[in-house]
Amino acid sequence: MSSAKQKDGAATGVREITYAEAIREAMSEEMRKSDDVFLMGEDVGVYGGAFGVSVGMVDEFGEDRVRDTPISEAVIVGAATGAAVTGMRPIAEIQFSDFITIGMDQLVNQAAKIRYMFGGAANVPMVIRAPAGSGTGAAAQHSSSMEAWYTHVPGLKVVTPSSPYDAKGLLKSAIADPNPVVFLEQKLLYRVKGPVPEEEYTIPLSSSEVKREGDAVTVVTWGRMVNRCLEVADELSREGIEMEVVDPRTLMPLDEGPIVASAKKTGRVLIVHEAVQTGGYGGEIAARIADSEAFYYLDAPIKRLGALDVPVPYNPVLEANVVPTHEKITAAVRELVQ
Amino acid sequence: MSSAKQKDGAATGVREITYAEAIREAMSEEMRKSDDVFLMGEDVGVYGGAFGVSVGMVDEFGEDRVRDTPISEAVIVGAATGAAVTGMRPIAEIQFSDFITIGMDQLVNQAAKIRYMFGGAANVPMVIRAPAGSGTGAAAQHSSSMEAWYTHVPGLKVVTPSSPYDAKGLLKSAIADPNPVVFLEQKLLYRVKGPVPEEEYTIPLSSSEVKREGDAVTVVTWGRMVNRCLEVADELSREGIEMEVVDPRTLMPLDEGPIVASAKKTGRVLIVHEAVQTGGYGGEIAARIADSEAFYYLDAPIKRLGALDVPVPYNPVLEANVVPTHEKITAAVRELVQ
Amino acid sequence: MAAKTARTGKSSRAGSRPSDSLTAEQLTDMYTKMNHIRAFEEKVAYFFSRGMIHGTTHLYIGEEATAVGALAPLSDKDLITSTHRGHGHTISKGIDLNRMMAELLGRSNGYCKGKGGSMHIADLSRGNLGANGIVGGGIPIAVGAALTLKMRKQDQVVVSFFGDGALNEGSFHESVNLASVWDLPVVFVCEDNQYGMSMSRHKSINLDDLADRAKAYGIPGKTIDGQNVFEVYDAMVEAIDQAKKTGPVLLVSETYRYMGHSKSDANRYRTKEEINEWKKRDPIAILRAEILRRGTADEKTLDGIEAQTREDIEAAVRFAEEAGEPDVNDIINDVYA
Amino acid sequence: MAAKTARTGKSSRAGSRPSDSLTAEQLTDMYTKMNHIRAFEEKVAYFFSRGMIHGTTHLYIGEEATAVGALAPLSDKDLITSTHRGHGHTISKGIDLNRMMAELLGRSNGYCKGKGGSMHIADLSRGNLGANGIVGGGIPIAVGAALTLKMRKQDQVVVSFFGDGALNEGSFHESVNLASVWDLPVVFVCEDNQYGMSMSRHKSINLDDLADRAKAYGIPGKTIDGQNVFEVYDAMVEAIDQAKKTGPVLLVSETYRYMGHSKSDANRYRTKEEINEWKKRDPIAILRAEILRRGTADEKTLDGIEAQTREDIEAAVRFAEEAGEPDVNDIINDVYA
Ligand SMILES: Cc1ncc(C[n+]2csc(CCOP(=O)(O)OP(=O)(O)O)c2C)c(N)n1
Ligand SMILES: Cc1ncc(C[n+]2csc(CCOP(=O)(O)OP(=O)(O)O)c2C)c(N)n1
Ligand SMILES: [Mg+2]
Ligand SMILES: [Mg+2]
Repeated sequence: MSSAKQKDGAATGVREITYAEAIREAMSEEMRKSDDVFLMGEDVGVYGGAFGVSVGMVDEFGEDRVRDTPISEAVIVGAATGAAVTGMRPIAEIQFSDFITIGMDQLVNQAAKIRYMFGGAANVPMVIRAPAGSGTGAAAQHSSSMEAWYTHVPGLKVVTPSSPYDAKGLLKSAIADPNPVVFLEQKLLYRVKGPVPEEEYTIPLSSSEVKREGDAVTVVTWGRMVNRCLEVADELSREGIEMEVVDPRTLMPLDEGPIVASAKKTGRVLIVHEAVQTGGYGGEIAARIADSEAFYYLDAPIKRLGALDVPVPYNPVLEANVVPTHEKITAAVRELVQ
Repeated sequence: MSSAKQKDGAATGVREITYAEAIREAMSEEMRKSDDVFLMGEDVGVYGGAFGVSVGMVDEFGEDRVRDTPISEAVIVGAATGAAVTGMRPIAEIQFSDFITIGMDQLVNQAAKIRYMFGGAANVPMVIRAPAGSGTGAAAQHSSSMEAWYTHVPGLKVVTPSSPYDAKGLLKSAIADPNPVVFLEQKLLYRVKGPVPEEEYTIPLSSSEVKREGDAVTVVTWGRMVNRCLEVADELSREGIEMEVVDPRTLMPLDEGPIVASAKKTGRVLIVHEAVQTGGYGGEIAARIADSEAFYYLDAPIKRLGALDVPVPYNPVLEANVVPTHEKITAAVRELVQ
Repeated sequence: MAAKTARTGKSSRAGSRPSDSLTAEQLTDMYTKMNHIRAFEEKVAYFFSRGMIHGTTHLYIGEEATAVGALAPLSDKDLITSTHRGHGHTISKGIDLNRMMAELLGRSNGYCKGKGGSMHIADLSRGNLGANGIVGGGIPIAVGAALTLKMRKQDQVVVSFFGDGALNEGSFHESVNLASVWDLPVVFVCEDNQYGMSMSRHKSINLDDLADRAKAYGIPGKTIDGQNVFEVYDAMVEAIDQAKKTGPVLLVSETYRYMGHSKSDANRYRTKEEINEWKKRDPIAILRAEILRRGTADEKTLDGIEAQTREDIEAAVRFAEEAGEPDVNDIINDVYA
Repeated sequence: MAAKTARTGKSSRAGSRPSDSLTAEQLTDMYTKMNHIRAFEEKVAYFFSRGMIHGTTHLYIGEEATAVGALAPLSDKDLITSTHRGHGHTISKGIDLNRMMAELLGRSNGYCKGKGGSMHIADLSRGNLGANGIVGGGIPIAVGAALTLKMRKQDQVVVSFFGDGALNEGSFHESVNLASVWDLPVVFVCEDNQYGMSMSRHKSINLDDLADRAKAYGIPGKTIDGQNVFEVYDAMVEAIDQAKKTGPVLLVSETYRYMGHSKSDANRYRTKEEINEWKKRDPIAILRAEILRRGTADEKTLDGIEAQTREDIEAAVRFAEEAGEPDVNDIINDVYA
């Protein structure tokens, strides 16, 4: 729980910055350290990225290292791959994670597999950054959460930070990692602030974190749903129900230990994610628990709460009710601990 | 178990044809019935398809209805979508299922979502046929099993037939279905024969089938692994271990009933699939069981056996050992029933 | 500068052009549609500035002549695919403005029952196969629709709209190539509004004349002045004829968006001068001047039309506002047919 | 017929050409490489016909002049991306034939430790970024490699090979466009062997001259006789120079594959006559004739080279066969670095 301490930063005088700023800092710091690191993507330069994540970076690093690309996702991913194989450390931004589909072949059949196909003779140190999730009213083609897909592709690493602190520390590790990393950012977190120390730090990939301790139920969750679950936890705590909230932070490779340990401790598990429930990564987590020593400690069925099995609708009320709501999470926890 | 009876067809005089022939018959019969149905894809015409599935069809139906396309997977999927929305019933073949990645945006962001985005005002009756699986020595970019991806996309249906009988009956239903269906064929089954009646029949999508009854353990499996599990079952039966083998046949929407019922009955569950284990559809099945009434009947952790978490290697020995082998399945069942 | 190139135009002015014989009624209809588009967009811009519409939107103001000129020669049975910047195409193709506004406001009586919003409005009954949130996403669909027409031997055409930025997507390439080798009746209309979001088309494409893209597919390509609805109309009449007879055509319509790319755009990538320069050739003003020159309507009539279009939009807002929010229980419907 | 077009060639014959000053040693090296490719392929074909190699393979026989002519002007530090039909490129770029053969035979001492096979051989130490099982899959990677060269200001070039069929993939389009707007040092070499699997390039592309594809990107494009190694060489010397100075170039090399597309090909889509017509202009025979004409080597020397290449291949087979199968426990290695 090292960074849980950090979360109290505000109290201990650590400055607070937004999730978007944390990401920008991570990129800028790594770009200052090494000329091999650069950013490319649609409108990342003078526009500053669709969500303003890279605002100002082109002023510091120039157009050569903060490269605006044409609207061509396949070659964005593929060129990043080629640059990585030849020794650079590209960060490629895909403007919305929905559009990774256009670069899917390059990501899945090239970047992820090159090392293995070549018998270990190549490295592909690249990061694909892309904003995921609904809640912006942009409807079905701009709102999906497809992290489960990438976890099913050996060779990729998959990171889903839920706080500014995690975003910065994990992105720095992702940039340093010699493998292709899919770094899924949360649109709705971009403007959320949190404590981030000024000093250099990194968070190792594949390090699940217990965001909150509790004994009544284990809630495994990531991305935007972490804060929502923590809010529910605060509320239910007043009734004496203490939720333990575990955030894997990196879905692939998964640091399973803290999840299984927590399930063993509480005997009750709820998995919450923003992605559509069917075929989601919640299934993987449930299956891992159901095939772990925690199985013998379970006092109730393992529950999942993902989005309804529909594309994301436009109307704000419908959109808000597609994903796990505060109410649904609360109800699911209550049901589990009964 | 209606078709289990059919499986004894050889004894009762039903003719035997291959899985590839069964698929060809399904397409040809539906094309004879309606001018709206047509086939398009790379080399589906005079070449007869990379695996010979459509051999001879161009002679019967002509180049207009058995359309060779350029090597352009995005527009193959997209043109099928456009044809479907305007009233045709295209069957688009993607030469290897790995290449669906190139048409991923058209499949996932267009075909699957159109109906919902338009508030129900459009239908997209199309079938994407594609061969999946390893075992042909074609290595990492021609051998993957990505069915889990498509189950995570609301709007798509996902079919994975394991026998000639199922392939024909399910494909006819897929062609008749008003929704986009991803029909994943098994390369290694193409030449395998099985009984297929001459008379017209269909198998409803979303109808799991108990391929073999037993009481010791429930094995949920699909595609190429079904026959392998049935072989293991025959062998273990001699030792008095009776495996129940359930094949969902359609992964999305899933007919969950027979799976849960079986798990409840046996109390022990093994899920076997050819796809990589992490992020595979086995997680979904495990999670559904772990959150069903069967949970209370489980006598052992739910086991999954998928491929090792690696791209498919070239060498035949390595390749054969990536997927669940006869030996590994046997060992997993033994461990479960102990 | 592109504005200058566009100004000179490229189509031959000699001889009589199809647009010379547009009837008074047709001219009035075109004027009405361009004003409907502008009024609709201004209303939407207003709603956004007040935070009254959810999500984002991409306004077409300044580009009206392309949609109206391109679609005026079409029959009701002809088909279109549109883009994220689709209001103009949608209104030009004919639409129920009430249900369109209701969709933007996310109402249950909207075209998509509130599920689609600005980027997913479609009206299959009028041959509009839909806007699209994916740049280049509608192009393959247009090709598939044209395949239906060809296989069914229907004497219709598909018009596929997309932007200059979309010219760089693989979907454009695969689609035009397929339409070309299969001789499909598609007119590909590239709306070159000079930018793909913040990127100048001069930086995203290494061509002076974007219509040169057509040369890669052995099809005709032509660049036209997209601010002049007559030039668009004439090019389109010819293109539709060609598309039906010999297969696809690429038209590049030189135009400009007055507003930011979407609601969050600081316009850092272009100058005020450039925007003002383009505004001097406003497409509605150009049409209005020509109508007056031809004398098919007078100032008063045209003012009346303009006022009426604004009133139509207000009525659409009232229609939308009278309807309720969609029922939360409707979320799960419409996934499968 | 394409064979005829290719026969006349398109490059100017006037004046002195770079290939005129190829040294005896260079000519011998080219002859050796072409024979290595052919001998390698014939051996592989033999193994396949006997079921001794796993999987499938795509033979380059008949197309040798393209790989050898295109790569002869390169330095060791220059880079390439290759295709499913990659043996020719791989051998031309310089490779350890032993480890290459071992890879095809799936041995632990193969280039990829038996994990890659024919479609995934790479040798980064020699600038070969790999064959590719995805049609068009290597093109974006080539562009990325060229970006590295440009960002690091390295005076090198990337050559990206792909087939006529790959011209129809979106990846080709996006890649050439990006290389063009970023002025990247890439030579795109399209090996037009007349077919993409069973589809004639005349059916898949509506162009007489495939080099016209270049016109869509504002870059130079040129079609050359791919059976004549000198013509390929000369075009390539010029293209490399251009690529380094001004950015990408497209070369289309007209050639022909003698064998079926892959191991399972009934050749239903072409005639024996066509195949025989092309065989009359065998690239190895053309090079041999020119060497003899120039007198840089005599018949006996050339026969000796040919015999030696066959022997080298036999030695490679022995090298491979001496090694064991990979260890099953090695399956799980090499996923992550
Ligand atoms: C595949 C894809 N990539 C990126 C985006 C984000 N985006 C939306 S519109 C746009 C610019 C499109 O430019 P252009 O095609 O010229 O159309 P315009 O907006 O100028 O009308 C971008 C980058 C998207 N929606 N889809
Ligand atoms: C994306 C993709 N689509 C289809 C295939 C199957 N396939 C392999 S080679 C080939 C033909 C390629 O034609 P071309 O590019 O002309 O190369 P050639 O084989 O003629 O050398 C096809 C269709 C593939 N490997 N990858
Ligand atoms: Mg634009
Ligand atoms: Mg070819």
